[in-house]
Amino acid sequence: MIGRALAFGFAGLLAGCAPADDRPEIVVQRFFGECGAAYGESTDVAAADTECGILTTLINRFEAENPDIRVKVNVVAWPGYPQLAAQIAAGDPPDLVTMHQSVISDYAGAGLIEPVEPLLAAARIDPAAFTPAARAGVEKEGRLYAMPWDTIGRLWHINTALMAEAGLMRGGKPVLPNSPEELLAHARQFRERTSKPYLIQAQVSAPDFHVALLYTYLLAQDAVIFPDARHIRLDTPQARAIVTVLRQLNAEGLTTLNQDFPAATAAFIQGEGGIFPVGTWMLGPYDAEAARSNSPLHGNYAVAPFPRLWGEEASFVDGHAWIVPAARRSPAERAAMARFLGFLAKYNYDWSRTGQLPAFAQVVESPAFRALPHRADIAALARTGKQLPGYVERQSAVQGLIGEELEAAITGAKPVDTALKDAERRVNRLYAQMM
Amino acid sequence: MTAALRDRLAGYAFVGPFLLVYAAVLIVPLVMGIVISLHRADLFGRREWIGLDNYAQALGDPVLHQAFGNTVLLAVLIVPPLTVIALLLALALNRPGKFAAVLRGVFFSSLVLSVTIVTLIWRFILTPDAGLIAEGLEAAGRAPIPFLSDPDLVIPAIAVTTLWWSLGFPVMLILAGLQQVPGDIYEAAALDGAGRWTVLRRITLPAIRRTLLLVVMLQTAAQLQLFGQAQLLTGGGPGGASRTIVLYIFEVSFGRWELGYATAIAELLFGMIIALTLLQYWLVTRHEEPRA
Amino acid sequence: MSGLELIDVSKSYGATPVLERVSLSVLPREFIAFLGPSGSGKSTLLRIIAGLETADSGEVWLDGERIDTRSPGARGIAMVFQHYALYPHMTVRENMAFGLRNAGVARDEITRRIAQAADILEIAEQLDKKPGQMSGGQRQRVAIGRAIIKQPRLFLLDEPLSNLDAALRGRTRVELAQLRTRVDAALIMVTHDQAEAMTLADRIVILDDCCIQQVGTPAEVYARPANAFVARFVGSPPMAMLPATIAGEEAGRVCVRLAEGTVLATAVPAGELVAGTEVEVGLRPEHVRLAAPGEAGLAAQVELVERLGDRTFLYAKLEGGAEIIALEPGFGTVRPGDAVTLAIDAPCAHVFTASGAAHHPEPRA
Amino acid sequence: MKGARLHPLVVMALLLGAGVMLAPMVWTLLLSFKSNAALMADSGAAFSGPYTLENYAAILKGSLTLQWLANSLIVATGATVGVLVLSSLAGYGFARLEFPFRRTLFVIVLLGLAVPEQAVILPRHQLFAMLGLHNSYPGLILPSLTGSFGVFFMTQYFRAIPKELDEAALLDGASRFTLFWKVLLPLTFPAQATLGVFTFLAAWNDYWWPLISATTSDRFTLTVGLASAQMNYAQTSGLGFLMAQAVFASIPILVVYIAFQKQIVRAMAGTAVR
Repeated sequence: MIGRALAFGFAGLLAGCAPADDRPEIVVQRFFGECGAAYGESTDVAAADTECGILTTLINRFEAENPDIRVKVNVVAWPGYPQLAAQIAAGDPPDLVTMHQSVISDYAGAGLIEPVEPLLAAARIDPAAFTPAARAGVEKEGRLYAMPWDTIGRLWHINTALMAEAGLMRGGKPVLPNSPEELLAHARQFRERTSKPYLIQAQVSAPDFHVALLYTYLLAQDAVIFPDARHIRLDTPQARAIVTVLRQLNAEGLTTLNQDFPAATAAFIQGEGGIFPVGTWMLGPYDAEAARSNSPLHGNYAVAPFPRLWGEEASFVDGHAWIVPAARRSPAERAAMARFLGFLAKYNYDWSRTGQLPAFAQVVESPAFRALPHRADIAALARTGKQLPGYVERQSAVQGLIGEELEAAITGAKPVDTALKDAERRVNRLYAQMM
Repeated sequence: MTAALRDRLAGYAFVGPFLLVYAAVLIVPLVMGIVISLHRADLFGRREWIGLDNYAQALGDPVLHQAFGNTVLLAVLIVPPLTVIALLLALALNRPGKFAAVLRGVFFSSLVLSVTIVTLIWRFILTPDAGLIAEGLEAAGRAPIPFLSDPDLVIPAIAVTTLWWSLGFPVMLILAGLQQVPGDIYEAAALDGAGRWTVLRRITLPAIRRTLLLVVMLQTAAQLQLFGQAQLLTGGGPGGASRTIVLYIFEVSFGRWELGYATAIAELLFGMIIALTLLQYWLVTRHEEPRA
Repeated sequence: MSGLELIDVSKSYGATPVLERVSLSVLPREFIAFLGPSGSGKSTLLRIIAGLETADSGEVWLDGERIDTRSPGARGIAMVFQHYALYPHMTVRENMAFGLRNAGVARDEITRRIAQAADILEIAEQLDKKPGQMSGGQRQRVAIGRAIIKQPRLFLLDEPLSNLDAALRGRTRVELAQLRTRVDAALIMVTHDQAEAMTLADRIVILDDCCIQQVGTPAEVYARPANAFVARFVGSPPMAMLPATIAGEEAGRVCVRLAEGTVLATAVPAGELVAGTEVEVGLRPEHVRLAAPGEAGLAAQVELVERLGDRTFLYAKLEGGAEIIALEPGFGTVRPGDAVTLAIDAPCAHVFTASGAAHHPEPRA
Repeated sequence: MKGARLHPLVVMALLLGAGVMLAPMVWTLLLSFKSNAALMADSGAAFSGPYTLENYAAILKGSLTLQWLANSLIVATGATVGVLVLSSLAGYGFARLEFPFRRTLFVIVLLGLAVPEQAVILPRHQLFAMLGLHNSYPGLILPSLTGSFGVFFMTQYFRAIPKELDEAALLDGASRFTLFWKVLLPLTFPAQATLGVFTFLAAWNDYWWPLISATTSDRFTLTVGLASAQMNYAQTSGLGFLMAQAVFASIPILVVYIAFQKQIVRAMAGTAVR
């Protein structure tokens, strides 16, 4: 009796519990957070807010409009690449995955993702419609390996109330520094007048934070960071100068310390510092916060691209894209995927409400986008944004390595040139060991 | 078919299913692991024989050295206090009555939570903005402490989290050990006029020596493999200050795709755990008579 | 041929022999006791019959069928274990039914047999209890009931009384004696307690040193032990063995000279016993008594006095160190350390040669 | 020693310790009953009302939490049943049956006690990929079934059962399997309960393996699912919901634990600590 029950149970387990369903299934894997509690059932894209909210709602809507397709959504912890690697190694990758454009070359180089031209064609998306920055982000060795979804850069998010208190407002606009010396001077003045830090920075568990600053100002000076696909050059006077300033900010307490991203994000909302150099993606949430009447940020929020401190105006940018891991798929599944990509492309404007720059030139030009708050201030990014050369692989791992060393340098745990030498050595070793 | 042959077949029929799974899911990967560690191998199937190069690389890898140091520090911060606290608790709770029963339940309870939940809870206890401790400090007019972002505090913070989580199992083991001690030796000791301290030192502790050894061995092996807490609480940060060996294995394998190197580190960890376990066993049992 | 037949059964554990070419015939409905010191192989022999151990060679036949090739359950044998081996998680009823169910006996037949057995053994009240809730004696009965109910052709009992206290042992002995009248089967009991064997068995099989030393009725093994081992082993207190030499013969009976010089005229036929042979003289306690005042006898020193109320055993040492045991009726007055003179009933003496072979007295005419 | 009165200072220390053990759980519970919006403004709000069930309602309504819960239950139950079946069979075989290489095989199994998960997990991931076992219940359950401890534990337990019982059953005409199934197995219930509870706990709490073997959200176990939800980048909202998930996810395991607490302690006293 018991034996039969057990045997039955096992058979049940092995068979799995899924009911028969012959609709094509697509597995969509994304980061951006889990917000099923707030948006689990919403299909009203226009009413949604935040990256998570908008994307969740978009997918809900796609499911509602396409009952003949089964959509499975994997929400993975940011950035989700270890999982993706595990999934590919497990031989069971998802069908469409959000990926940073800076990471695409790793996967493309190893043949782990497919070129997407056929899918784009099936979705009737003309690659010529992409903005140049977006297209550069997904094109490797002449092939398109993803549908670009946006361009993200870093901005100075500014608390204008505190800037005013510090005497750093002129004509309703924040006064931004034009040189490293000026930066330090502003910061000290700010500190003196407001007794709060000039900068809010995520310095903890956020290796890419400082790396983005470093890349930005190296690119601004046209420094060659990656002379070839297997080497990095970091132990340079330019890099030393940049890192030394960052270290100075820390040493003088001109920035918040010991904050991770959530803490820094919240600190800015609560008005604990003047400027938060963080991504375009916070534009939406902060703008919403500035609209709340009882917020410390109420009516006192502005953004600007990173100021020119060294060299010319520039910004290290990246972008999100939808990639397709290499796998065998049925024509029905491919058709479903194409339909999904086409659907997403249609809503690129809604995505840009998060603060990211749209990937489609037509959206960037559209009055609707232009009408969004602060977008005029950041449009310059589209012009000044730079990415690393397409041959650079393992950017995320490299950022991790550099980030660790930068953290040591900036907190004073290591001399600046030792840290940069170590970073260079570690990155080069990583490349040397790559297959 | 003779009876003896039938018995043999019966023997294999009974142990066979387990051995099959054991061989397929443990032995085969174990051997595969050793082979892979001798290759420059990536996660997606590319292999190139390089002999012991991965091991040589591991010995000279400063990140691994740091992870090794972190891991050992964690084990040192966790295992001895855990054993002592568990022993004290077990001694105090090894008695009949409702009070002890309820407290036993309380001290066992955290053991059933999964690592995700433990770290979820503790992250929001430790976080300097809005955490439980921060709330307490703020109420007392003090500045919040950034436990998870200070390189000197992060390891102790993970250790405390782990202590809180892991306490129940050793308490349970030691309680079980205490209940094995025959009551009459306590009576004999009482007749001999032994005081509490003497009884503890001369009778109770020697009697549960093997249990304590088991606790220390199991916990050492477990803490040397600490993974979830570090990954979920800090991701190994700040600056690698809380990266453990296993977290490094995870990063190297699934982050950097260097399967061969990751496997070599895993084999080194394997060797280290076996050596430590044997060493502990030898230290505790070398003076004992061989057991009948 | 009916009954149990063992033919040349041998068994060894590795290099250690346990049984060597043991042969034995047991009649139907006969009650046999295997008696021997521990390690004599008696339990092994029982287990070979049961099929719990496999003999290295030899054959076991029961009622004309060879059974040593069969599994234990298919031999028609039931066994009562030393520690009862009741299934602790089953009720008494389930315990008894288990074997029958395995044998595919019909359900109502099982019910009928259980009722019958419970009735006989007076355990009807206990049928729904579990063994853990019962006393040792009750468990013993259940164990017997579980065996009876199978209606076996052969009944094996492994030290059935060793687990009971003295009082219960007496009662259970009576029950075992009754048991044999109720079952239509031969019984074989393993015991190291000769009183049990003497009381219950029709024939006793005495085992030692991998071999059967003697098979016989209780009277035979007591009165005419086959060899020095049996002589020493059977009887309580045991037969005293005095070193001696053959002094000569008188009317065809041998005379022996004890170590301290006394010559005894026995009733043992001379046969091949020639003068000068080193032998041992065996004397049961009942053939040694305190000499009457003035009567000639052996000088001895009493070392231990065992008073059993109706009789008293004196453990004494002869000059030269040989140990002897005397029987004194009643409570007696001798105390340890006393020097006494012992009279010997020489015609009852047994003579054992160095090889252990026994020479018994001719019964008096 | 046993039953001696506790010193008041010891009682105080125990109560303090109990407070430390419970405080995080109470905090979690309180947070789970607060609306996310209230917590976003000030997490200290947890200590006062108003409380709400909205987070729990959200779990039941829209999230994958129920699916993860079901997966965890299936995986943990499968692992438990599997371990009990395999360990019982093997334990009986090693304890009672004679067959060639028995001792050698047993030693090989015991050596498994010393093999940490780390030594096999990466190659196992490769192996399962070749076999196409990932993202399936068998794939999640199988690694739990290699535990040598269960076999060792059951072997010891079977050895402690008097051999006479086997012999009685053999004489009662029981086959090896009947003997195992009807006579000996029922006697190992306390050991099964202990082994079962620990296997269940271990499988329920496993993180590493499901993290890399479950490739779609609907196959995630609770540990991985909740981790995927909590580790998201820059998540500052939804604290109450996260905590409600934590509470919700802990309920089944707490029930199991409370239900079996007595067996765990009693049976551990019996066999585990030899």
